[in-house]
Amino acid sequence: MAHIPDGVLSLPVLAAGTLAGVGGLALGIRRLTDRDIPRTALLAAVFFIASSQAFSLGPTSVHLLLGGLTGLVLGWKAFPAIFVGLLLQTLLFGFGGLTTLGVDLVNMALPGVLLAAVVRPFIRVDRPARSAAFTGGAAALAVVITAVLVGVEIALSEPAFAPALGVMAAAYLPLAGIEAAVTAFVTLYLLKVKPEMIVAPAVLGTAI
Amino acid sequence: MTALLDLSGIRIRRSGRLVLDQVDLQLETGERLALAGANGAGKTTLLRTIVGLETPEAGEIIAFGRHRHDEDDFRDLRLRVGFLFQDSDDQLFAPTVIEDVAFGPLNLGFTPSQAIERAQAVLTDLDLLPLERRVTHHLSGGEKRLVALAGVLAMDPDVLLLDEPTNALDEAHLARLTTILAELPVAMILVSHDAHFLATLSTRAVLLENGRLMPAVAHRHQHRHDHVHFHPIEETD
Amino acid sequence: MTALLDLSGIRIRRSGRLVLDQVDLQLETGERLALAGANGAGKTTLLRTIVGLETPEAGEIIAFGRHRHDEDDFRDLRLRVGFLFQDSDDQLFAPTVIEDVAFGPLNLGFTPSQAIERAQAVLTDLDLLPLERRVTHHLSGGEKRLVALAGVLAMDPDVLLLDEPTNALDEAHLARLTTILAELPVAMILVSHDAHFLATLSTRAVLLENGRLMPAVAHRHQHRHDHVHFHPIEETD
Amino acid sequence: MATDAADAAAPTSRLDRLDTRTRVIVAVALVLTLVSLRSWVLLSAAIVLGLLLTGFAGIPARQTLRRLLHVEGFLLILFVALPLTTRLPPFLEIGPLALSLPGLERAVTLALRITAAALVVLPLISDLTPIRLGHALGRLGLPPRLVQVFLFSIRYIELLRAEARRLHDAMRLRGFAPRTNLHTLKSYGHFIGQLLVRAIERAERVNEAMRCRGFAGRFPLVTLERFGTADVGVAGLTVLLAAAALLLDRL
Ligand SMILES: Nc1ncnc2c1ncn2[C@@H]1O[C@H](COP(=O)(O)OP(=O)(O)OP(=O)(O)O)[C@@H](O)[C@H]1O
Ligand SMILES: Nc1ncnc2c1ncn2[C@@H]1O[C@H](COP(=O)(O)OP(=O)(O)OP(=O)(O)O)[C@@H](O)[C@H]1O
Ligand SMILES: [Mg+2]
Ligand SMILES: [Mg+2]
Repeated sequence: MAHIPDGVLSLPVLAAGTLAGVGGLALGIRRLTDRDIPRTALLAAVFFIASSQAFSLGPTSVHLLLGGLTGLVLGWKAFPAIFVGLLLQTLLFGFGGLTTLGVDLVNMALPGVLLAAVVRPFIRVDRPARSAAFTGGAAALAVVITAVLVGVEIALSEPAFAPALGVMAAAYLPLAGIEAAVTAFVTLYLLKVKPEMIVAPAVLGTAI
Repeated sequence: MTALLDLSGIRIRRSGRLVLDQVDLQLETGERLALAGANGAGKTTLLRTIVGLETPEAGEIIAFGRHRHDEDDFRDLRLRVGFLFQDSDDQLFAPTVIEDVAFGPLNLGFTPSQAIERAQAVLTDLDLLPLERRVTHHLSGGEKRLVALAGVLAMDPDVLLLDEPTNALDEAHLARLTTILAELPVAMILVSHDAHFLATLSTRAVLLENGRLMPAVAHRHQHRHDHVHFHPIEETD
Repeated sequence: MTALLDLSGIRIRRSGRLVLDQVDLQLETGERLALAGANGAGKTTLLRTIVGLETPEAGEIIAFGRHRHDEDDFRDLRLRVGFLFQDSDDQLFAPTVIEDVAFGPLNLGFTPSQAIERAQAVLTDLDLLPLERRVTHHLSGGEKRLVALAGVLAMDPDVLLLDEPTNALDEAHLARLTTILAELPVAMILVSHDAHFLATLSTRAVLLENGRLMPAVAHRHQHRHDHVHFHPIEETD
Repeated sequence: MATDAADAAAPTSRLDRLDTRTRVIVAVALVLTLVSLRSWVLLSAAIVLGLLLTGFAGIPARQTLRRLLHVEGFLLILFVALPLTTRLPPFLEIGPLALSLPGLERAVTLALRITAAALVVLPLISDLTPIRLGHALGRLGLPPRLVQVFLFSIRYIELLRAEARRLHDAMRLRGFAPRTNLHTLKSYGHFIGQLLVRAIERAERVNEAMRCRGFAGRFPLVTLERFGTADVGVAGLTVLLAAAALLLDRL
């Protein structure tokens, strides 16, 4: 549901979103070295596969967004990764639109990147439970913010929709819970097996 | 006494090519069956079929006296048949050794503390207790192989399917594995390209060729042969 | 005549542990060097260092008469040094066998049709032409191994680094590989846990132990030993 | 040799004669035009045009339908909620619910617009293979690193799926069956974590293997595509269509 199709958003919203998306992409690409390419491409693939595998939740079906996790592992490089994932989804599944790519990118990448930056200093190898609580919380909050962004963009394009959006946002809450649990367990796993994937280098240095 | 496993008329196609054709196979209690065959003969495919990971076009699988057709039947079967994969990396997925070995018992319905106890018992048997807290991902190739075996044994299977258990093992690990397997009172099917390993352990042999399974014997040429070790030059006599 | 490869004082740390310490290694033209060592001794790590996939903490690498420091140096080196990975799944990535084998020649600047021709020639040499159109990730373990080797040989390297080339190979393929390697006029480093294979092919041996490399000899125990084959029962005398 | 399993399986469309860049740009231009239209007549005309284009490109009806269903799914929630809850003057009141006429009107406009956009975009890009699109993106001037990420991720998707399949097999073989308990959640956490770690390491090793065979870090972006007369024609036509539609809409 987080993918907005072509034709919903108004031109000013599209323009603003695209601009922000391009900005994020530029920041991400600037940080992308040759060595980062496999990892970034792989998370793009993870993002793509996660979103193509819907699982049923009560009467509806949802799929993981993984914005928080992607942001944790990649930082600003989450922008190029998610951009590629979105492009593939549009191409292969027809999820989302072509003109809305920039907007969708901001919706899904920005919350994760910012929240990951906030919680990253608190992730420590020697405090796994606390770290998992932080990342899980960040992942859940990222989903909620994504939902809010989608809602605001639609409301700005078509004010008549504004009241309907509360209903939509509520639909995201269960997903936020699932993402929190999954991200927390993945954090526990990575802290044991490959902490350098999510721990800031400085923190890692002091913890080991 | 009926056979533990009884496959008849199995035919399997993989991406269009007929890999197994009219394969019959029985495994009796206490048997250690060597499954020989060239690369690509279909040995892995046959093991996968037994646990229901491949669906035959034709044929019957009877295990522990029951016909096995659908996923439910095989789910039950897998609780009694342990499968060691050709690649251990595919098999280990919990972060630490003890968690990985306890995974099977947890699925069998053990409580967490019972599962840990069971896992520790198996690790002790295999002399692997020192690895208990290690991260599975950082083990060497040989250690991974043995831990994967522990994970399979922790489920206390009635039948073991071992797909090239000796791959990538150094000589010390190989000797250790051979001893462990020789002492296990469990029926097993052994796949390996190490004919010597097979001949040492197996009580019966079959050969897979052109999609057909036939009885085989280990044919031994008694002749002079070197047994080779590498020693640092200093140590050499 | 200088050595093709000349490593001196190499020290490597992996996830904090010192894996190689003060390692010196020379490889001369025409040599086939056996690199022995237990699981986890650091054999793979040493090969990876030669082609610049690991960065040593200390030490010098000279290859083909030139110092090799940065990625550019090693890019050039890799065009002349063929590396067969321990795990073929890491090495095969093109969708079909022929495309995979032609990948190296294309990177060497061959035109597509020349590259295909070269790939076919190598596949023919290895008796693998029937696999030409097959999808690489649908091959059996042993088939993957041979195709990966074809991909390396297609680049016509001056030095071959073979990390456990015999893994998962059946007896026929093993014999074939031994013959092919024996006939190749290329210097090579051979890693394998099959001491017999190493002793048959190598002209010199080194042993890796406790992070140190030392000269070694194949120590042969002359004693009676069985050579085991599996035959269908019908064919047996 | 830029072929790929995905490429080989791709159906050929009659739009193949066009440069991929033209197709992408025309699609974007047409959608942007549609977003600016308000007239139901023009939007309906666009739907007809989209249907014609879909037919011309030879896209199977089932695929079209599936695509539309997905897009309309998005609309459904809005559609149900919108006319009921909007604060515009009511049209019909049923108990606490007030159905509003302008709300309904806007919903219809939006439905037409989304449908038209989907139908126009579908024939233009849906049959492009990822590899082709990657090459077109490179030629459109996207940063080379981004194009590399795109091309690599196409390769990794299959790799990742295979790893996931093997891991899942391994879990099933040890008697795992999903239930609603902590063990299940934890196992899934381990599954995803292991998949990530394994896949990242695998991806790095694959990349190393490629470098060992002389790969210099760049896929050669060879293509036989040219910006030809057909492209000029289509581009011109698009501009005319868009201008005419925008003009008529303002009348
Ligand atoms: N995933 C797959 N999809 C399609 N075909 C496959 C797949 N895996 C294997 N095959 C084919 O099935 C046949 C049997 O393969 P299998 O892996 O069972 O052989 P094997 O006897 O185990 O060989 P090896 O000793 O090399 O491991 C081979 O021809 C192989 O190419
Ligand atoms: N990716 C890695 N990250 C961190 N440590 C590693 C990694 N790979 C291997 N090691 C460690 O480096 C050491 C040497 O490993 P290496 O793979 O070189 O051994 P090897 O001699 O090739 O063993 P084998 O015969 O089992 O293949 C081992 O202790 C291993 O645990
Ligand atoms: Mg096999
Ligand atoms: Mg090794």
